[in-house]
Amino acid sequence: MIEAFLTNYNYFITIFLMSAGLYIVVARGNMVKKLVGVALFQSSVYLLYLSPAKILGGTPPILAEGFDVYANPLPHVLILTAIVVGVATLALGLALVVRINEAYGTIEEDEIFAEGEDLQNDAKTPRVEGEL
Amino acid sequence: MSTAALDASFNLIQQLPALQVVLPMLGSVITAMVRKGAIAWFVALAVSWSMPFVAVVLLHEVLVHGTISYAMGGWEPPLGIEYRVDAANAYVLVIVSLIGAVVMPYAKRVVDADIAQENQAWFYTMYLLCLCGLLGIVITGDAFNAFVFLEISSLATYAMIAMGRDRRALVAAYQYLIMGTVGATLYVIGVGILYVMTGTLNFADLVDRLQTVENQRPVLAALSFITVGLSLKVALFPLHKWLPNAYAYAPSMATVFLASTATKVAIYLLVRFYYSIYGPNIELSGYSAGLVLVVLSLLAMFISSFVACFQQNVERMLAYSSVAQIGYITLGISFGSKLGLTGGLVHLVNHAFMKGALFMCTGAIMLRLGSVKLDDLAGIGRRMPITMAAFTLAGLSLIGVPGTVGFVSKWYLARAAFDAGQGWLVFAIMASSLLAVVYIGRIIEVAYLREPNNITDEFAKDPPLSMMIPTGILVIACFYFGINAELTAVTAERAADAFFAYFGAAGQ
Amino acid sequence: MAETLINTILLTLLALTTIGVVRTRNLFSVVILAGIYSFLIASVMMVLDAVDVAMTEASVGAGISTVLLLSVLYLTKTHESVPIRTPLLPLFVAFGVGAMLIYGTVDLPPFGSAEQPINQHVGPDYLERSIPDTKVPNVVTTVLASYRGFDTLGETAVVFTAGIGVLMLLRRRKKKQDDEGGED
Amino acid sequence: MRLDVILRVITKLLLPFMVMFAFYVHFHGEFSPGGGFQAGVIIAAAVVFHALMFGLYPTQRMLPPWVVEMLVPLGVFIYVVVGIVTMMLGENFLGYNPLHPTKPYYGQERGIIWIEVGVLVTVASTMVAIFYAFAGRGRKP
Amino acid sequence: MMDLNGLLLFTILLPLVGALGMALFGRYPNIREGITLTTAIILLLQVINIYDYLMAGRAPEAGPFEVLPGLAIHFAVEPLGMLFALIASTLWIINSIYSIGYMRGNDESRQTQFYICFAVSLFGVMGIAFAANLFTLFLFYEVLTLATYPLVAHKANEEAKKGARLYLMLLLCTSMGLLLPAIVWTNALAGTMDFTPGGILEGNASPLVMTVLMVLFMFGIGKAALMPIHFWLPAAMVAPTPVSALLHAVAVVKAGVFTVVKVIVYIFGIDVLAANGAGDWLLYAAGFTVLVASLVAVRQDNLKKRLAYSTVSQLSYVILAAAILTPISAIGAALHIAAHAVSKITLFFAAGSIYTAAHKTEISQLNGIGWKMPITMTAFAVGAISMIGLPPTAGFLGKWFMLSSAVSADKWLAVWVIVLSTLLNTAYFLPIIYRAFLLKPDVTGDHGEAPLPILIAISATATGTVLLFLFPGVAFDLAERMVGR
Repeated sequence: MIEAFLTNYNYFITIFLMSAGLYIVVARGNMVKKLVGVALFQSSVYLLYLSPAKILGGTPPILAEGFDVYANPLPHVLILTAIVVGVATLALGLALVVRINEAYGTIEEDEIFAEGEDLQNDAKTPRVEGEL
Repeated sequence: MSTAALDASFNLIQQLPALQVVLPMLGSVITAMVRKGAIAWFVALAVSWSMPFVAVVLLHEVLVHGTISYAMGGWEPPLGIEYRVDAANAYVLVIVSLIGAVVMPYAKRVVDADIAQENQAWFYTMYLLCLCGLLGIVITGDAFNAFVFLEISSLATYAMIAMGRDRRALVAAYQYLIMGTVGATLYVIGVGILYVMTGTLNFADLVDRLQTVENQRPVLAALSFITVGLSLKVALFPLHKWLPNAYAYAPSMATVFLASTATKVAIYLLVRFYYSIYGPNIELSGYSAGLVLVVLSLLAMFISSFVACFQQNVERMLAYSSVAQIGYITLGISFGSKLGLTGGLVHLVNHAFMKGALFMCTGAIMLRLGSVKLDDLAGIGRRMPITMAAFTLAGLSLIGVPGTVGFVSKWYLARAAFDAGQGWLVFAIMASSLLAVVYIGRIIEVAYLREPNNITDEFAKDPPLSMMIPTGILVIACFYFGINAELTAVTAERAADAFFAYFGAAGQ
Repeated sequence: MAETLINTILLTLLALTTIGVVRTRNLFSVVILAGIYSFLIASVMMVLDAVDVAMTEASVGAGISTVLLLSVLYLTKTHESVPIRTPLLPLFVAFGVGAMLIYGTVDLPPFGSAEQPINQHVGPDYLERSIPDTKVPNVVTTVLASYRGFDTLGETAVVFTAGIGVLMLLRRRKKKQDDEGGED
Repeated sequence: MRLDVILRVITKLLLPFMVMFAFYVHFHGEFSPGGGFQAGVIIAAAVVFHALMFGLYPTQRMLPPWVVEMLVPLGVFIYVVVGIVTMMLGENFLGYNPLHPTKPYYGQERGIIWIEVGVLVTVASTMVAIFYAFAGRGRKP
Repeated sequence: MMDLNGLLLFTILLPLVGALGMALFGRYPNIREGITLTTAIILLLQVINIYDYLMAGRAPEAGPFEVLPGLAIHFAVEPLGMLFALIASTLWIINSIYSIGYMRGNDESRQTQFYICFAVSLFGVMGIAFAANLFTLFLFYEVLTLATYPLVAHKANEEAKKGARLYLMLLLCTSMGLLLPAIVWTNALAGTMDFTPGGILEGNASPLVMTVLMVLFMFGIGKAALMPIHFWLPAAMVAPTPVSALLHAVAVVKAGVFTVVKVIVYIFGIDVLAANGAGDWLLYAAGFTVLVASLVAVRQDNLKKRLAYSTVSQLSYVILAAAILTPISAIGAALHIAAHAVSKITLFFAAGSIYTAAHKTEISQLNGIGWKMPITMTAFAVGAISMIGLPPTAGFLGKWFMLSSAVSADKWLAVWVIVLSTLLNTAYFLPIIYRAFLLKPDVTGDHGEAPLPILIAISATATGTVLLFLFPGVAFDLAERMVGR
């Protein structure tokens, strides 16, 4: 029983991290916090890919004499890409946050929508100046 | 090495699949290096105009010689990344690249108006990257590669939207970024589970190995993750929240381009998974997904159209109508029959035509009046006659008046509904298109039957030719393919066949 | 067994850090916790024999991301206010996804076994062919740069896109060119 | 102030080694963990380090923004060009074998080195550019 | 027969070409209206030309032009359509003359738009008349709907907008919500949509399905104004008189009943319906409409409103006749289409000329107006008599055939309906004539006759009403050919 639990421990933690990240994304109104949540959510996916690649008693996939059991390299590559994508998204998101902060003076979604800034109606709003 | 050797060794036709994606990427790099808006525009134009030729040749090759498989880096498929072109994605490639080609000439003026001087070149870079990403998603035969290009197009999209003239564009872009990233990540989770279960990422390979997987539960979970993830990108009904703001506040050019391509590509990928990859194990995907999809599509068709009727901002109105139209497409897909899928695919291209035209018109109005609020449109029917005429015609086709592409789509969907023994759906389809009458009618009435106000009097006049001609082309397409739908319909049928035949094609 | 043990411990720490991130409202501590989180996950990756990934995660997750986040906090504000909406929907979403994942993953192959499909089907081919094909012992590099080189091109393009995007949004303009955007 | 001086001196001494380490990580990537991406990040880190020590302006004098903005696309450009060259040589896109007339695996090695250079350039310059952008945002003119 | 196909296509497209011309010369009223008239005249000549070919047994045909596999635009000439085309093209000339007088007399705004939309509607009419399958019919049916919307909204004030909105929504809702599904269903059942004598549904659909389809069709064809979807007709009364004439006499409602007859004759097939009784309910629906509409008409004081309701009831005559399901009754229906066209247009012209000359809209204001506007009111009297159905006017023919067929088919309900409604017609037309000629004029306003073009037009139609009774040859011929005698 405990054995079965341990064998799937990685997956359980992965799932926990995902749920937590997603929770932050949906529940929090602070834009930076949201982005952190997204980052958590994404990085939890890394484990989902990497855990199966591990072979107990194996070594990293760098070929050398004396080793014959190597971890599966493919997931590593995929996750390398995923990490890069993640940080790229984060950077863009943060840039948006900075601009929003300059345009609205806040990074709390609640406040932005509270200040009559519902995206629905088309009340005339000052344009975003290039030099903000 | 000598040019003779080059000619000997370099076979263009063979390399087309790669070029389809590499050229836009190269173009984006060049536009980013020359920092002059005008030159960048020219580069983008050249690339965008070369794309349709590539796509059409590919489509022709496929229709004549069958599926093309292109091994990236020369590594045979399961090992390397494969570009697999069949009628289905060649069809979508043609749509996307054609729209890109039509949009480009239009872009010059609106970008000059919307985007700050020193950002224009970069804006075209973003556009080209977005194009590259979309084409990459469509053409690839590898689940993870699709994700990478999905991200390219998404990031470029966020940046483009954020360039909108209104500060709300920033918030819209941010919200889209969050939802889009979550969607993409969910997709990756799904792919990950699939990969763990089958050990491969190649579509064709997946099809084969999914047969051998005896424990189906994770596979189902994977499908549901992929569905939800992509639905976020498709803006399928309850997950459409990001779309109206994004379209309403993005720069006109971005709106035109995205409205007629982005969601389509996501739909293609979804269909690819449902029909091609899970298709053979249809007892999996067909179990209740069809029903769910029908319900969601109907909700989209009605609720979104209904909401559209109450919008004051015309671009928001059209955006909501886009959500509704996506409902039509998914409805066609949900029948699970060839006729339905064909209907969905036909509407894919038809909707691209009409929404493209409509948003081009609103873009022109935005250019002249700096606003697309309904009340500001009073009486422009006589101040911008050609623009509003185009708008009216495209609107008619959105309503689905016979003789327009909209009718062709509805006809297919209706026939598919009858063949699926669900005649009642026909009434639903027609009823929701009557809602389109309401919201298009509102605009027409204001534009033609109200007296123009002083702003309109002063500024409203038809946009330059460079914008009217592309609009005209799309409008003409709306009617030509409504009177003679042979081309679109037959191609769409072949595409539908291809979706179903993927399993068979996977072997060879 | 030792590997499993370390693995387990690290993962537990991860979970705890995450809880910290969720609960903290001071954004500085959130960022720091996120950095710790990245280091932990990097070390988990070490345990999982994904050295390249670990290196990248350490430099990117703990390095760049933290720097970016801190600079943004410097530009904006450091404390998060309490959201007004009820956390019911978020909880539902989170648990829904979690449940779906559990449903999907309990039947995944057991951890660390060599018999599962991914260690049978494509993966081994890379290990066998890397040397004869390319004479490069680091298989990750081979796959990254050659077998799936096109993914890497895409990845580079993503970085490129993000870079230009950020520049478009944040780069200061020369005073002389004023933007003509808007109504004309 | 003295502490400051010490820091700067140390930095000056340290930076070359950071860059060297970066290149080690890069070119040794075939035999040990690491590659263009990690190397790029390290180089970027070195620049950021410099900026933190000496302030943004000196760094930008050393490495002007427009250069960085040129380098960002350059990396991708190199990468794509490698692919196109392989096309010209009759192989598929990014098929490195023909890069060496006789021995395909040398071709592979060359190809890998070159595209890694591309990755390095883009990653490093992008990171620096982003850092510049954020840092430049701080000072209200 | 390439030349013949060319002829047919040219005839159908002619109004569109005219519309283009008007758009080009919109700035010069005289040229513009010259174009209108010439187009109308050429059109009539063309139609007569086609008529000769039809009589010579060489019915021209154009297409099919395939839109999709199994969905084609296809034109062919058949007697009923020929009749409709003849009526429409003839009345267009007269109506154009009248419009010129009217529009200039009340110097209306946006006249170019008016003439263009008018021409486009004629294009729609020609398409409907010569449609060879349901899809083509539907296509031009919608063209007609959309082209008439701007005409109804022409005055562009709130009332006009409201009326136009109701007009458009009602017609589109019915056509898209009921008619189109019916068409798709028919296609799904029969695999074809061509109009074929004897119908296409026999053997493909159970009586129940046929009944459902019948309901969809009959209420789907909103232009036929079968109660309770008749509201759009009174609502559309806000339009200028020439438009009302177009709606009531030339094009729209005619298109409606024409479609009804076509569907009953060529899709269901008279004999089939008579056999399985899928259409029996129609008799009651039509009868109900006839009587109720007449009753409502009696209680209207606004002249045009009264005429509108009279139209509703007269239309249901045609439907009633068709629903009797005997060849004779079908002939009666065809003849009544023609008769109602000429007489109703006369009545509307009269109303219009009263409005133009005296600016009066209510019946209670018309005391003694007959002596001030003798020509107008005489014409009005002729039209009214024809509507009541007394010789020597065209109205008599149609009613006669209906009555006799109803008797011979012993559909006594129909007989009673016709008799009763005739009385009601008398009840709402006679008082007007009585007021106009026998009551002494009230002092308000001193005015003479309407402008000359109006008078020409109105006398022309009035004479036509009588002539159609004296020489019904053409109409009769066509009607008989329709039922294949």
